Amino acid sequence: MPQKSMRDAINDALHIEMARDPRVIVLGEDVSGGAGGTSGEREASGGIFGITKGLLPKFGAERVIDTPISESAIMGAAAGAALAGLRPVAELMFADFVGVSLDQIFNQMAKFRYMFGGKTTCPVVVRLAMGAGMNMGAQHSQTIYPMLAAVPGLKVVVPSNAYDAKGLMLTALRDDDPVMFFEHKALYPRKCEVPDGDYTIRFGEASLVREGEHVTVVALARMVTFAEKAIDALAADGITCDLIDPRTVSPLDIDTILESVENTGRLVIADESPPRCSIASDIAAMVAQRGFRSLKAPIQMVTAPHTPVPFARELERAYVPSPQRIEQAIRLVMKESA
Amino acid sequence: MPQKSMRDAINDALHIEMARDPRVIVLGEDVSGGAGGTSGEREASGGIFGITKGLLPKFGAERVIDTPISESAIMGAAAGAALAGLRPVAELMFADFVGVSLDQIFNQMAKFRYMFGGKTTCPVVVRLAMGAGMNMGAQHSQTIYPMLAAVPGLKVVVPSNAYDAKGLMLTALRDDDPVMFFEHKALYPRKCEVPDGDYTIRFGEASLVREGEHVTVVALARMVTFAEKAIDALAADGITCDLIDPRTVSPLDIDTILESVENTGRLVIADESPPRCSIASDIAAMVAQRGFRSLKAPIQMVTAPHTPVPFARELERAYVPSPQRIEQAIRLVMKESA
Amino acid sequence: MTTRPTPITGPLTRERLLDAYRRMKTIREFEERLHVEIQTGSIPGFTHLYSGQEAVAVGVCESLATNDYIVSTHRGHGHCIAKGCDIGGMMKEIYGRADGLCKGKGGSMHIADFSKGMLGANAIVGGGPPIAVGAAIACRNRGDGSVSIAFGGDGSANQGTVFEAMNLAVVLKVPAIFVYENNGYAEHTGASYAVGSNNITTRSAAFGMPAERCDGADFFAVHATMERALAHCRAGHGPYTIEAMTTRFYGHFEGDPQLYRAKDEVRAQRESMDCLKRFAADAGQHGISPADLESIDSEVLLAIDAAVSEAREAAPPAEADLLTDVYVSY
Amino acid sequence: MTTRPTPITGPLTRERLLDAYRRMKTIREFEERLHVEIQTGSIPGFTHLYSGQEAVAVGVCESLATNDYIVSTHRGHGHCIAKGCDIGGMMKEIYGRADGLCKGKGGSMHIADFSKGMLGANAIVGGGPPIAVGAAIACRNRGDGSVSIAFGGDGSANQGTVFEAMNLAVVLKVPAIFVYENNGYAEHTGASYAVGSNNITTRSAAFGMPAERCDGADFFAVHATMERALAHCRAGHGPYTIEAMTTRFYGHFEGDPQLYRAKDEVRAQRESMDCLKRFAADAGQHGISPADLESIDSEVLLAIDAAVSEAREAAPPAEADLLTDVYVSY
Ligand SMILES: Cc1ncc(C[n+]2csc(CCOP(=O)(O)OP(=O)(O)O)c2C)c(N)n1
Ligand SMILES: Cc1ncc(C[n+]2csc(CCOP(=O)(O)OP(=O)(O)O)c2C)c(N)n1
Ligand SMILES: [Mg+2]
Ligand SMILES: [Mg+2]
Repeated sequence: MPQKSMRDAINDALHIEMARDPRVIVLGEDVSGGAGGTSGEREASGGIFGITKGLLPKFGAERVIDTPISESAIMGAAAGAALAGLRPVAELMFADFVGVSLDQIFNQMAKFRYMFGGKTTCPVVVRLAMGAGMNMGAQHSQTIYPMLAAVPGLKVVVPSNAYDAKGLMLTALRDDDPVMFFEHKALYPRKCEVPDGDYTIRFGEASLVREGEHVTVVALARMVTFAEKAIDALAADGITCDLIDPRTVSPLDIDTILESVENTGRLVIADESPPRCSIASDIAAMVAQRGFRSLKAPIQMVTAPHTPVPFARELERAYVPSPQRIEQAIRLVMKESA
Repeated sequence: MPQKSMRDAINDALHIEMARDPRVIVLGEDVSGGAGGTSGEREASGGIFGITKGLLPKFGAERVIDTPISESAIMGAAAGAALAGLRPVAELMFADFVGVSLDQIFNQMAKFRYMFGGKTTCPVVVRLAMGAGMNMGAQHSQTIYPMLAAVPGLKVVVPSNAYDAKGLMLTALRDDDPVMFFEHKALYPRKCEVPDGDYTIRFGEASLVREGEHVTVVALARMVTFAEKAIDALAADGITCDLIDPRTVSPLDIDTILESVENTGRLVIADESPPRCSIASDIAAMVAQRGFRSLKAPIQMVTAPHTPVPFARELERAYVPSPQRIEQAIRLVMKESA
Repeated sequence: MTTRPTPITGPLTRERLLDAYRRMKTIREFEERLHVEIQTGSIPGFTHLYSGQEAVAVGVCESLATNDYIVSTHRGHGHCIAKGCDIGGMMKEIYGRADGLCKGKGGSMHIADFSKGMLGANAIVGGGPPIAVGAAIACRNRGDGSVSIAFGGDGSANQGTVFEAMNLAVVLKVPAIFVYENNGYAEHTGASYAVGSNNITTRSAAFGMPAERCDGADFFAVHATMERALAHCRAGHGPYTIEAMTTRFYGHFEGDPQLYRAKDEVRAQRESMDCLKRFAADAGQHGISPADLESIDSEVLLAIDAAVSEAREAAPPAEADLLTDVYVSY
Repeated sequence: MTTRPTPITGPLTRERLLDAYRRMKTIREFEERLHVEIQTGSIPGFTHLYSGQEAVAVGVCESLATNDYIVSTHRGHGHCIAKGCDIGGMMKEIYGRADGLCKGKGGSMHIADFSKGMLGANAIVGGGPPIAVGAAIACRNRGDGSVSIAFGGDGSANQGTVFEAMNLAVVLKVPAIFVYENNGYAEHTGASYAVGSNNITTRSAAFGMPAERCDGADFFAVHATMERALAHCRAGHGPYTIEAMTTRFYGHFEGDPQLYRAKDEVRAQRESMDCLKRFAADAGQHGISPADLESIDSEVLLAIDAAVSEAREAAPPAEADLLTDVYVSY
């Protein structure tokens, strides 16, 4: 099977679905780029992260739509086009830009189906690049998926690798609800085996990345690899873990987590977001309610601190939860239940 | 002591502080009202909920500023005025309008102090009217405080009664960080004893509304009264509860909650928001991490469902957590730890 | 009232005019009746009445087809009726009934009827225009000459989302028509204060589209302006703006004491700016007699009566409906 | 470089001109040097260079006092230097050092210096103008004639927040000056595409304020325009817009292959639109000799050298700083 980066895997999915379904359109800033430029090159960009490369030449400017810097209008236009029968993919570029476009996401597309009594759906995929680690500063580094997972009516996808990203994107493109598709910037170049063809991954099905006996580790997006490192480091001491990657946080496959906790009795959650009202706290709360009897030790959450993302390398490194911190948390739950 | 509604109590606080500190200004849509009207009446409104009544006649149009319907500009102007030495109170009207103004709240005012290395503060109070119960529909009924409690740099206040609202507002007005002040619409007319003078209530200090032995109940805003009803109903069966009203959710007085759980061993949290990434889950998670050993039963969260707020009376009534549901949850934790 | 499978063109025939009058009168009576019913406390929530602005909704929608879209506002009843929504289903929605147009989940501020090209009212000021531009992208891509209309008030013309929508429509050259109903007020604040330029038309023009002001109390004026807008848009020349000068006969929402308004303003406007009176005055020229209008009037009143009594009697949603029409499990 | 306690007025003296040249040259060399340093990988994050636009920042800020505010953008180094920020502190901030202007927590896109009236760069396009309007409210209320300036690009002129800010400034009649630096591009998209009207000036005018276009490569033209803007604002007549036509000599951010730009565009513009060359050509008329400029040039180069080597050597923040300057406990 070919090795592909997450960047190419998502691009693959867009190519496949745009070829299959003429209702799919893509819109956003510089999704092709070059409009109004002096070189005449019409695909001068293909998306600031290169995810929409090759779409304009193949599908034309009616379906691959460069927009002004107007995120509310982009999100709103996606919502309106969906009501009128299209299936838009709207690129928000940095997830942080939800600030200038939240209304169309959380008051409009999220609520249409319910508010209008089920008489319409709103099949929009919003693509959001997220995450710290590249020293992009406080306004370009956030992982705001908890904010959107809190919103009824939205589905929220947080892939951790190229294979999942492609399958989840194809599912997103065929889903009738608005889907927030979070792409961690640090994962774009990471490669794994990804089939060329069409395949889907169901929302709400976690992936069991590692199997073990002692601790259940739940990790999201970039934290999955970090958790793997932590788990590898523990093997020498005979500590083995289930590593669960929920892949989608709304819906959330809480059953897989609960089953694992039933076996291990111990839970560590690793999440790049700040701690308050986070996915880490969300999962911890569900387990404290529904899996309480299985727990042998306090739940440990490994998160970013309750601070904005700092710029300097040294500070940002300290901000992002590290494999070491995950490892320590695992050791701690082992100790506390010894 | 005089009986005052929460509406009047907050209005009181604004009057007191504007008289005391000339740097305080108020801005928002119809905070006075009547500008550009044909009657010549310059205070035609005093705020759509009447909270800013009497300020314009007393403090003038330079300090009580009616704005166009431009929430991003309102929030941004408040942030900028704060950087330039004023202490603005910005009315967002319905909390739901955070959708059209989030950037200035979460990327700007929340981050200035940190991002600029502590070289400035950003003393803004944003007032947000929230909550279901008045059949105002999906876009005018939300309780979005979890979304903002998740944001590092913001303080988040959620008063449950007139007395607290006044003291917390005076604290908010003197705090150097941006404060999100959530006012539940259903509580505006509710009265209690409120002194006329100046007093403050510290952020991060919960109020112990009831004392009991068996269960710790944490409730916010309108849910406090509902929890009181539930607790009263249980007295006949000899079940008594600590009822804790955190009053501010960021900072959160987790210590008071942990202490109570240490005594009772049982926790029920009542919160009007939908369940995911909520304050209910946030508190549950903290207790599952830090108070685990005290717990005798699974934590129960009583929340709204994961749906938009419906319009019809019958549906909205079913949506809002009821005293009955809180009572059932308390009975459940009692049973599960019997 | 029905919607038309294809747009009408050509002269305003007697039949079309009678239909337009019926729609305007239906809106008026719908709202006047709501004004009364609301006092009884039987209608949940808060309601914004469209009385006084009927000629705008009907003048704009008169010739539209089902596949032309409209996106509406918090003050949306008139737009719905003009676009052909069933008044029975609307009334039930406003009462919060199970077989309201949105099953009672939306309410007055969230009526939609996709079968009529009515893409929804919106309780967020400025929420609609970006959505209308999205629908206009769909119209453009279909290439069938259909158009998408964004209704908004003078107050909405200060919301950033609206400006973005206008610029995007110009850039993408999509068939979007921005209809600003300038009724002089946004809540309790006058447009002369809040619209800094005191002119919405010139703003739209500066975004790069043709923009016209018209008399919103005159059905014929609105209609003629709309014909020009439609010709422009259906020919693929991009968006258009109409600013209709109008008034509302009631407060911002029901219960508004209107302290911002001069004492006699509404009474005077009910004389000088009543589109129904104006229409009746002009009707003779089009071969329409007072008796023609009267017979419509009585039919309309009966229809509204029926809608209200049916809505009153209708069943509320079942509690189980709380969890339908949305993804809930987790 | 310093800021002035009070604004300067009157003719552009030789001394003022030499200072303006020094600022422009400092910006140019700061950016050219960063362009080099970035290749070495020693600068974290991504950086947007201001080379080519110097005459705008300096023309706008030349006569401002410390209590006049500016609010900047992602491409903000030039604005900082023009407003008098210390280049040592800036360079350290860009390197992420503990004694950078924001302790290394902000970075290139978030430099601020409140002691100089520089209220912060902003990585959100359109984030700044509402903030500048807020500062302008403070200016208005102080009544000391101070003004507040919002810098923005052509791309920012499509963001709804910016339109709202302009309207609000008109409504409140506050001394805000909106400076649009039209460098022809927003990222990889041309202004001729994304600004539907292809003219920012007319848009601003339609919001109800005076608005002028000027040649952004000509310090004297920018300065003269700014003098008119300042006279208007300081006199209490409300906001003003300046659209300065300019260009950037580098890509959108460092690393941009600029496929959207014609092959020779930058080379040609470095000839025809270089504000330093233009200034030098005109300098003789003002009694400034080539030698005067050369001596400034060498001083500037030394200063930049010093700033870079100090920044390189400077200590990074301590890990404990992660949790300071913000409310964290819970
Ligand atoms: C984003 C937002 N801000 C404020 C409001 C509150 N609000 C509802 S209607 C309204 C006035 C709207 O004025 P206009 O657009 O002129 O419409 P009109 O009510 O006159 O029909 C306001 C401020 C809202 N619903 N949404
Ligand atoms: C709200 C928002 N949208 C998009 C971006 C990404 N972005 C950064 S700079 C830029 C282009 C800005 O263009 P312009 O305003 O012309 O400024 P210039 O870069 O030309 O100085 C874009 C789209 C952003 N930072 N913020
Ligand atoms: Mg109006
Ligand atoms: Mg530009």
